[in-house]
Amino acid sequence: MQYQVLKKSSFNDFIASLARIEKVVAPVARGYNTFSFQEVKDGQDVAVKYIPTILPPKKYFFPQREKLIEFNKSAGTLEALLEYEKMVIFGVHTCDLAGIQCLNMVFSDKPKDINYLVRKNKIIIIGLECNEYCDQYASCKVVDNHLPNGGYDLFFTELTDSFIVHVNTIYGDELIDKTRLFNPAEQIHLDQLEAVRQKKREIFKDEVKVNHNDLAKLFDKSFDSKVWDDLDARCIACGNCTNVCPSCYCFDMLDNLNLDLNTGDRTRMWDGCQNEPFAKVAGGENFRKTRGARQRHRYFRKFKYPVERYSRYFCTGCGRCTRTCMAKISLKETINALVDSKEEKK
Amino acid sequence: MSASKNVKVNVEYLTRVEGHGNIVVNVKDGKMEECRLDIVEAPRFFEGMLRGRSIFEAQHITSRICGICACGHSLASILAAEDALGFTPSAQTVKLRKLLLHQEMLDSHILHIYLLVAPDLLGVKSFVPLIDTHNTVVRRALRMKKNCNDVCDILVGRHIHPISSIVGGFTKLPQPKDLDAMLEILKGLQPDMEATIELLGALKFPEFSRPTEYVALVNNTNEYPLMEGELGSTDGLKLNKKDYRKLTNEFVVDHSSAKHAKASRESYMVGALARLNLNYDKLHPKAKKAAEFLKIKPVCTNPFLNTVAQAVECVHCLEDSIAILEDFKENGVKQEEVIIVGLNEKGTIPVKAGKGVGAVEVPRGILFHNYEIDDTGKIINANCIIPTGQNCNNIERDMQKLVPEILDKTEEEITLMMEMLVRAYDPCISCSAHFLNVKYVNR
Amino acid sequence: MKTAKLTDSEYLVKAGKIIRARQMTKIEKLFEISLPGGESLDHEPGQFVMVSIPGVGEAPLSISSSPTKRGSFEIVVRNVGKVTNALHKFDTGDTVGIRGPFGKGFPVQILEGNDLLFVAGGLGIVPLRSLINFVIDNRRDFGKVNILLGCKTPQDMLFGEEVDSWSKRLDVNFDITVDRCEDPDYNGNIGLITKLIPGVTLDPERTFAAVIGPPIMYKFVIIELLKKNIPERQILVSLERHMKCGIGKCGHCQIQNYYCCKDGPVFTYDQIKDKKEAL
Amino acid sequence: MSKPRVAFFDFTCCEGCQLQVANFGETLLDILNLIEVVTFREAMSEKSEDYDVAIIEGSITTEHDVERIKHIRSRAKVLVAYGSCATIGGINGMKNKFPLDEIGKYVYQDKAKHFPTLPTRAVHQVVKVDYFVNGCPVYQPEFVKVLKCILAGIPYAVPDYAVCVECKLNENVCMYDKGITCLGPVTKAGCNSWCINNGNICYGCRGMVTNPAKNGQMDILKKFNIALDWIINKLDMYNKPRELDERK
Ligand SMILES: Cc1cc2nc3c(=O)[nH]c(=O)nc-3n(C[C@H](O)[C@H](O)[C@H](O)COP(=O)(O)OP(=O)(O)OC[C@H]3O[C@@H](n4cnc5c(N)ncnc54)[C@H](O)[C@@H]3O)c2cc1C
Ligand code: SF4
Ligand code: SF4
Ligand code: SF4
Repeated sequence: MQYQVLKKSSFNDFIASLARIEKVVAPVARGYNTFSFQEVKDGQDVAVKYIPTILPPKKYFFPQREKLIEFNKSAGTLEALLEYEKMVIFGVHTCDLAGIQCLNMVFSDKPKDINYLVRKNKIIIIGLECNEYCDQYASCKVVDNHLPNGGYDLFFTELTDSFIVHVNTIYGDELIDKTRLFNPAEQIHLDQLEAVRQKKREIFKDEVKVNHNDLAKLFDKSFDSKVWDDLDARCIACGNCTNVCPSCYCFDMLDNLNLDLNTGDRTRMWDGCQNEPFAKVAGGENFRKTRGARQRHRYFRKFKYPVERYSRYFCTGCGRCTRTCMAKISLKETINALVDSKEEKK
Repeated sequence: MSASKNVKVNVEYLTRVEGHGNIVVNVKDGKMEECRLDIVEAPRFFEGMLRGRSIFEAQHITSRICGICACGHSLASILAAEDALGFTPSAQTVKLRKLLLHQEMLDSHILHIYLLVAPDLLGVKSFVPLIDTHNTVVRRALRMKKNCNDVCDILVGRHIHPISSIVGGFTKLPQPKDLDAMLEILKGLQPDMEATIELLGALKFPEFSRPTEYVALVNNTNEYPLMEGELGSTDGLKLNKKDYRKLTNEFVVDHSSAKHAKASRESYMVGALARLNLNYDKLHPKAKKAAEFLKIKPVCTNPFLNTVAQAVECVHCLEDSIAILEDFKENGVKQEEVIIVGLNEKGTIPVKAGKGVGAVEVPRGILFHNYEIDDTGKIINANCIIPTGQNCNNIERDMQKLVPEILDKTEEEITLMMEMLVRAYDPCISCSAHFLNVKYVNR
Repeated sequence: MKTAKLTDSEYLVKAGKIIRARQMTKIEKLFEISLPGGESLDHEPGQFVMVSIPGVGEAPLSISSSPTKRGSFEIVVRNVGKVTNALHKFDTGDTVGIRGPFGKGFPVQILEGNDLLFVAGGLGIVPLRSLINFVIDNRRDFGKVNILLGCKTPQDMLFGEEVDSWSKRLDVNFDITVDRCEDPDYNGNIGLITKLIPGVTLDPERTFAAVIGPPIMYKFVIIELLKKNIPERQILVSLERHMKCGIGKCGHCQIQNYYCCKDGPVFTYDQIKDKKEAL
Repeated sequence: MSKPRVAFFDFTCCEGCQLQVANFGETLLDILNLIEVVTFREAMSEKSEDYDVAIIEGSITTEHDVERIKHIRSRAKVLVAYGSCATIGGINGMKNKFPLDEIGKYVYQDKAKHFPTLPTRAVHQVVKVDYFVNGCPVYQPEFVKVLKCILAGIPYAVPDYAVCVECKLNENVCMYDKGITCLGPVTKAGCNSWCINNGNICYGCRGMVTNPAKNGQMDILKKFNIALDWIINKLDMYNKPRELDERK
């Protein structure tokens, strides 16, 4: 059965029974209109209405800090290891689903990153539809991510008094079976779903002055735009934008030696292109010395370079970078400024 | 023979105390010509630096006066600031602050007893040789200190320069799992505490007595007063904390190195021994039992036994901490009381011009912070009176009484006795130097 | 959290044994390394390896020896930071971790049958040497060979004897210049390496230039080469970037849409001339 | 390898950083397996003039300090600046905002002349420093890291990116979202965003990143309804002596 229905009144039971089967993580309110994915035990803990979390669910697939190697010098051993955890992620918005799809591409590109790929296979993803805009920063329509486009096991859409659930994989199907709270969807549910989608087509508008198909082309001509000079003056290089981005995957490698000066590990840790030392090499040369050049690189890594390599935008439209930016550098405004400055030149 | 003896003691860089001090004793033909404690700490000018800053920053800055009693300075600063602002903290906040102060007391006393005093009584120069000879003792000491630290980490982020305790309350409140974790640590500390009392019972402290005036916070509740109450003394003095200057009564003596303090008599003592002498009845029953075991009772006039009084207080603080935590466990922590003030950007705390005094019993005795602020919350004047500053005078008088009593000993033994005496007060010289008018001795 | 052992992780290293170590200058040290069981590294000239010391870290280092040298390979390490500093303390008999070889090296098949112009500045000789020696060892497969070297002072010249032997070969045109020299007896060239290029006679149609040096050198050398009409796709450069993984993931080495570690480090000028971040 | 002989020296400071060592608990014994502490005035009476590694706590504020630090430098193979006071001048640097004789008089009145003082300087502003352990107080895990670098004889680089980076990795709710200003964006990381993890703001104790966007930061701070001199105060709490570097 492709579509199932869960009564809203059964939602708490659903999460609770999931939690009995597996570790469940879901968006949880943190105050000040912020949310984060955290372990939950009951539906009451879950913020079903939420705006994108501080960190995307990326942290479960590609953790902030991850041991890759353990060694023992005197024994002469060095082993590669994988840290993983089985879990169910509930409540992934379409933007974050797209983010996970981006990472899938990067890490299965040869040579494959086994750590990521194995860990990903242990995680069941339950998507959750946004029936309306999260907030003014969201720009999922810019990159056409406002509607589901795969990448989940189950996908929840909120209807009046129930959730209609798209079952996409056998893992999703198993959860439906195990929790025993679902009923097959009826035509009325499907109609309601269609109504939701129809309404979404109306409210979600291209939020910028350029159609998403033409975005990459816009960047073809924007490398020398003075828009970057403006960002250079405003950006303070706190690195927030890259750290919260669901499709950023840059990392650093760090060795730790234990106090016995014998055993230790090699760990990878998130890194970001906005950080001053990121592109610095020995000899002092910094290939992206200015904050403006680094911001430009960030935009190009979302809208241009991945299009050439993976044929998709790496911006998911979640709006996190804008939401978190100290200097209130706005993705949508930047794109519009690029459009404007191009027109000026003409 | 002692009558014609010449003794010259010049301890430069007194070790195992906080801060820099020198002891100078000069006896010529049996006659004492000089006997002083010099403070040679580089001045840091905290009170001066505070001027022009926001009252909401005072706590952060003054915590940096002293790494050992950082929590104490922070609390005294907070109380003074709240007094000046006319802000009354919640009952929960007060209780959490008491818990914090208890950890400070425990941590500092343990450090003093084990790492600073014990080596003297065991005849070695530091705890390092004890690693080999008394490994279990050293391990216990480090473990106990670590335990207090871990509790502070959970409660306020760290022990040295606490993070989450600020004017108005706490920026982070313990969660149920935190309460459990703290309780587990503190209960685990109980056997080590018993062993500590036993160890102290076996050590021999020098015999010496010099009655003086003992000053501490007093109140009329059943609680051993550490943060609330007025100033009292064994000579019957009673003062509101706002009038602390009448107590500290600083005066400058020409020949002396420090601006000294006197209350009813020529000098007074603050600290664990003073507190025990004044508030013995309010100690936790287990602490009283420890006191009985260690044979210390009020009014004890041997300053060397300050260390013993500290041990008794350790028991009290440990047991009271456990009681506070159990109470929180039963009644819960109101998470909605969490507060974040920053520079008061959001006007969380109403600001008005005013003056305020904070008086807190920190490990070494009563500590005063006093601020005057304008109607924007800017500090106009600041004054801090540190326990060791108050004790300085008393220490010198003890030294002056002690030297003639031990003139038959070798110069080396005399030196050690003098060092031990000063150390018994657990002086925090770097603090005191900043706030009392001390003669700067060029090193 | 569970942990499992991985046998196919890209981050596993092979134990490289240092079979020879030689301090070349104050800050440069050469290591000859062999892999377990005499396994061949199988590299192309111009590739690099990730060399690691457990507890210290990893660093990308060019393979300096030619693939024609079997059974072991050589690297030259300049002491600039954490890993390189620790490596300098290593000696014959010590073991280092090796991953790789990584990256695209010089397109040897394409070069075969053509004339070659080598331009190396400073430490650039380290990676270029792998190609030079490869060409010399297969001399008959290549046309005319020109070698131009530049370094700060005569004392900074790496591989002195080897360079000497190149200069003495009749089938190689060789020239060298130094930035400055205090030795009054020195009678060689003084000045930038760019000055040597105009004097070389070459047939631009069939010449491939391989250029490696400090970032600043490329711009000026390439201008000279273009003046000589060498086609853009026949100018080869090797770029250096900060690298952490070596396999096109960590993002540090990105030059616009290229990953220096995967798409490079050897690029044709044609590939990068429009990449403003490249040179 | 014989254990390196390590000496701790305190200059103008609160000695909290030294105390961080005592707070290691039993880990301290593991550390003492690796090094031989020959001078640690706060906890030991032994002292020695023969040491390999000198760990310096506190800033340089008197002529005597200058003499003494030069002497120590001349004897030590490795010199470590330890804590904010030593690495960046720290809290003591706030003094530099005032004319020295004025602040002396304020605190010590007519006795001020007994307290000769110099503008507060960080250790590297007087002698060469080999290792920096920033923070007020130092973050123990970082100290251990540096210690291991010292033992291995390899350099240690203090992270030169913002505290925000670590703060985000820890998924804290940003102080700016709470309406409070925070110095994380201009402060060097390495403390694992210690203060923000505990609900407070970053005060900048690890010193500014090498290339702070001072104007951008001022812009942001100014958006909050607070007077400019308080913002400057805030930036100067730990970082005032930095201007002595800039002038150089
Ligand atoms: C393809 C390639 C080939 C190279 N070949 C050689 C060679 O043959 N011989 C040689 O001596 N050096 C070579 N390098 C440079 C060498 O990798 C760096 O000097 C080394 O990684 C610095 O590591 P470290 O731990 O010693 O320095 P660190 O202590 O980490 O840092 C010192 C400085 O080096 C920079 N740096 C750190 N990591 C890297 C990195 N991975 N790449 C570049 N800069 C870095 C830092 O930003 C800092 O400015 C090569 C680099 C690349 C990318
Ligand atoms: S840096 Fe801070 S904790 Fe360390 S000594 Fe200075 S004031 Fe104390
Ligand atoms: S709380 Fe402070 S350190 Fe954290 S992200 Fe916000 S500004 Fe940066
Ligand atoms: S968060 Fe800021 S103030 Fe706190 S320890 Fe880190 S650098 Fe220092």
